[in-house]
Amino acid sequence: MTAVQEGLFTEGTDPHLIGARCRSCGRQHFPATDTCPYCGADAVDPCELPSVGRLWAWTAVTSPPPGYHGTVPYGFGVVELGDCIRVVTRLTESDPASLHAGQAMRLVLDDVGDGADEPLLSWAFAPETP
Amino acid sequence: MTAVQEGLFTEGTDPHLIGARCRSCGRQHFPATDTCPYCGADAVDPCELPSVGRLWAWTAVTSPPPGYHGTVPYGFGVVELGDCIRVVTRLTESDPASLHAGQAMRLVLDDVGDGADEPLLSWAFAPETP
Amino acid sequence: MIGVGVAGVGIHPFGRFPDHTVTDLGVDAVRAALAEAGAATSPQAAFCGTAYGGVASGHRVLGRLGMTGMPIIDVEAGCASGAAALMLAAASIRSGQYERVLAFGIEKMPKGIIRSSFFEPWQEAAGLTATPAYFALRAQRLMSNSGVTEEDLTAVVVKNRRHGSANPDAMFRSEVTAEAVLHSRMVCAPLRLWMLCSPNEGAAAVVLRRADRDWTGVRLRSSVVLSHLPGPVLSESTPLSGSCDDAIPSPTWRAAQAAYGESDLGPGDLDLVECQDTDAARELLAYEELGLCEPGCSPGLIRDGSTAMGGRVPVNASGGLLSKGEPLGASALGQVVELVRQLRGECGSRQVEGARVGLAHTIGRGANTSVVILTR
Amino acid sequence: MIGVGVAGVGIHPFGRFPDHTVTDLGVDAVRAALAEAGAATSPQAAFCGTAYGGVASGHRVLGRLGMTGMPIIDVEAGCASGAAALMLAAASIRSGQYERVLAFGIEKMPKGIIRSSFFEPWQEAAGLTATPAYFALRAQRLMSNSGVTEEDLTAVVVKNRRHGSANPDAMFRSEVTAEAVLHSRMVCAPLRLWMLCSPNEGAAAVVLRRADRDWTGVRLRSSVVLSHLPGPVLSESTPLSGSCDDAIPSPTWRAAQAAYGESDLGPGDLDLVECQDTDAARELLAYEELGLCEPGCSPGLIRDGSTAMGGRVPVNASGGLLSKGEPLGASALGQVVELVRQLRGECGSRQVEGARVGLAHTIGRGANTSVVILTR
Ligand SMILES: [Zn+2]
Ligand SMILES: [Zn+2]
Repeated sequence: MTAVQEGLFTEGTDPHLIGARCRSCGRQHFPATDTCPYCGADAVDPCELPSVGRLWAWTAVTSPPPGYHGTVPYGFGVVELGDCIRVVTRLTESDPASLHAGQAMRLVLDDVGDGADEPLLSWAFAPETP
Repeated sequence: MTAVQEGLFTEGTDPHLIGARCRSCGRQHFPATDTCPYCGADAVDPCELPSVGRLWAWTAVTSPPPGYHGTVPYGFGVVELGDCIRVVTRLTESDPASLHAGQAMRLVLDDVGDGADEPLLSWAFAPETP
Repeated sequence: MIGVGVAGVGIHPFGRFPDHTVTDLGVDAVRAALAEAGAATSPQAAFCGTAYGGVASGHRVLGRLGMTGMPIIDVEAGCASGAAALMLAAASIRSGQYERVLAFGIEKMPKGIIRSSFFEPWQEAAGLTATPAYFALRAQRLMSNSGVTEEDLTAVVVKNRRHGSANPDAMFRSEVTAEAVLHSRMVCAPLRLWMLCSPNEGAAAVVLRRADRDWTGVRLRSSVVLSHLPGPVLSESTPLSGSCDDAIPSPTWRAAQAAYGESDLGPGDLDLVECQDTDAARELLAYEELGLCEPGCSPGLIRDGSTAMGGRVPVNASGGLLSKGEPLGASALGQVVELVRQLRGECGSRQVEGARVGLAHTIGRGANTSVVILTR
Repeated sequence: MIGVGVAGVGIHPFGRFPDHTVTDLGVDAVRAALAEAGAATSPQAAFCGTAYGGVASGHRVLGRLGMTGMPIIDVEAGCASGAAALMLAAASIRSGQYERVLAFGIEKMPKGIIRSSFFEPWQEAAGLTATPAYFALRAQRLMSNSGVTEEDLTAVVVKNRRHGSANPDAMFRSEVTAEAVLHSRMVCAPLRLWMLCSPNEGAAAVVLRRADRDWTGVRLRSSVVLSHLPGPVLSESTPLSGSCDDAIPSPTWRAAQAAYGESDLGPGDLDLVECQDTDAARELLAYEELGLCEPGCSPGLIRDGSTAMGGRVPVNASGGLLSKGEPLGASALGQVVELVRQLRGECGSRQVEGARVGLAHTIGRGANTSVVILTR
């Protein structure tokens, strides 16, 4: 298993996205960069984002965009994590009608590879099973 | 034999480059376009350029530039045709030391293909044999 | 304050032209604009907007016309590239630097699949670069915030295709029915194929000149280009995260406010608008961001016909991008060409009667938003 | 007349940085320039020069720094891209539109063989696109017109590499001997490998501000970008034909004349020059075009040491492109950063003593020529 990019998420049974929090303005961003995209400060600390959040917007992608070799259709949306960050994400649910606003969603890691080569690990959010 | 591009030269025993002469300012250009690159007029008449000229500048290309599949080294230079146009051209002579300023040069057509596929015809100038 | 007038406009129809280079398209549009402007308005500088034209795009066009020797600057601002060229051209006249300046935009999409250099390769591999999906998320938010329905999205397409059927420079010149739109393929819910515009090819050119009090032609009253503020997750800057603060103003709203301020005009003064309808929801969102209606009220304008031909403020009388297609670098100046012709009363069966004030809006990758206001 | 001052400069070293994106390089250079300028000089607009940076290059850099929300315009003018950004930034201050503007340039060559979008595919197939061959033809003409010898070409390389050995931001920081240059591989006669500069990667940034009479820092006195006149067959516009009229002025000559006129300065006032040494002959030609000597007299300046450190007018004290390499979009602003540091007296062992007036020159595809004059 290789990650689609280093430094995006922790692995294991309870994975987390790795963002960063600005020491100057306190705001969080993802993926972590070494400067704050809100205030430009260069003192930012990596932080794990909450692994559960609320669904804020969603759709499904029906044709593979260039450079993507995983399966289609796939769910795509925005999830709110905590009270101050919204993250763009694939969704494990690809039927928009099965999702609703504010729905609880949990981070999972899954394979976006072409099925032939070694699995390529990326993140998605899945409806939280009650 | 296919030409590297349509409309650049006439074929046959005495080939000529096909330029254009502006009806407005009288200047010639090559390759022929439908506007005059000197004055912008759109009334230009195709014309055959002289097939013999004088060498004005020359060098040799030792590594194939991207997209060129012919042989290297090859001669490269500028030839003056008549009294008002200088044309950039390959030269059949690839040893710069064998050429001299003002030398008489004659247009030839030769192959710039990769030797495997059908010949690809382009123009060059060769030292005029006395 | 030095005024800026439009001395001439030209356009190469938008569409697909496999036998012509991007330079060919540009030569056509520029020649037409120069012909309208007349020999006395020969430009002293040129700005060329293009996203995919490549190195020295502007020079290749002007070289064919014997018009080099002046400053020729290529500018890129995504779909707003042409507007950025116009903004720089206008600024150089307002500042007194030049009296006559050419702005043009050209585009021909590269062959094969376009992989935007905007994204990193890993973002592609992770499935995060499907452009229509971002449009769809924005559409969904608009539906939930403003009560936009699938019928409203469809009505935008039907309206713009009807308008476009009268525009000889558009790529699609046939009307469509609501039923046909609703039966077109679902690309990314709620957006169906016919609700999305197509990238294509074309060119547009505008010759600007210093306009003193006696100038009776069309005037460029404001020409604003702005980028986004950090925060909104569905901004066209496509960040992978954003804040939960919904009060951060959009770049379109900010650019419109700046343009209204510069021109001393407001949304109530507009006789027509050309806006960014890359998808049907994007047009409705523009109604709100440009102040054509209160926030949350865009469905009213499409339902009561306010933005259709004959309505209070026809939007996309040209047919919009949904009819014309979108040649990135040429798109914004194509809108300006339309407005100029409308303000001059040259638009025949798609003429907005008595049009005196027009606004053009684009938003593209960056994000770059442009708002241009023209008056007669 | 509003004056333009340099409030801050920053540079990312030029070289090859496989672990950094072009955005990373830009962030470094921009941060450094902003830090010098100080918080009170936060820019109101930004111009980003790049040839290969791709869509929204400037936004990607400024987005990382939370500096979007203003107009951000990407400009392309080949190797003069950074100078075009500077010219637009300066014009927007001179016109009173803004008081503080950022100009930066970034470049990272795409992986693999670069196929310039400047040429048509058939020109490639016909063997007409070998860039060093055009340089070689121009070099040969200069040799025959001005009596430049192979030793003179070699001397330019030896001089610039010696200068560059003192520049921590250069890619090549070792001196070379004339013998080694003369034994390097013949690329296109008369040009050998070490006589040609290498395309590479880097970034440079300049914060400009309105400078009233009390401004004591470096001033930008002129910033000209011009394209070529039709005719010369060996112009950097690389036409396939040209006229036999040798009297048509080159764009460098015209840009220099315009810059001298704007600044009320002449070649005799210059304390140092950074010029386009994409190949060794190009530097010698610049001596003539910039008026450092009479036409035909360039060999004299290299032979008598006039343009070496300690001479009358040191040229390429930074080491030039022959030492630094050439990151297209960043190249011209890299020259400006060097001049600013020289005029401030910050250059340590490569300091040109008492430098008060400097000129930077680039010429790139288009052709675009830039001439920038700075004073202290
Ligand atoms: Zn911060
Ligand atoms: Zn002519």
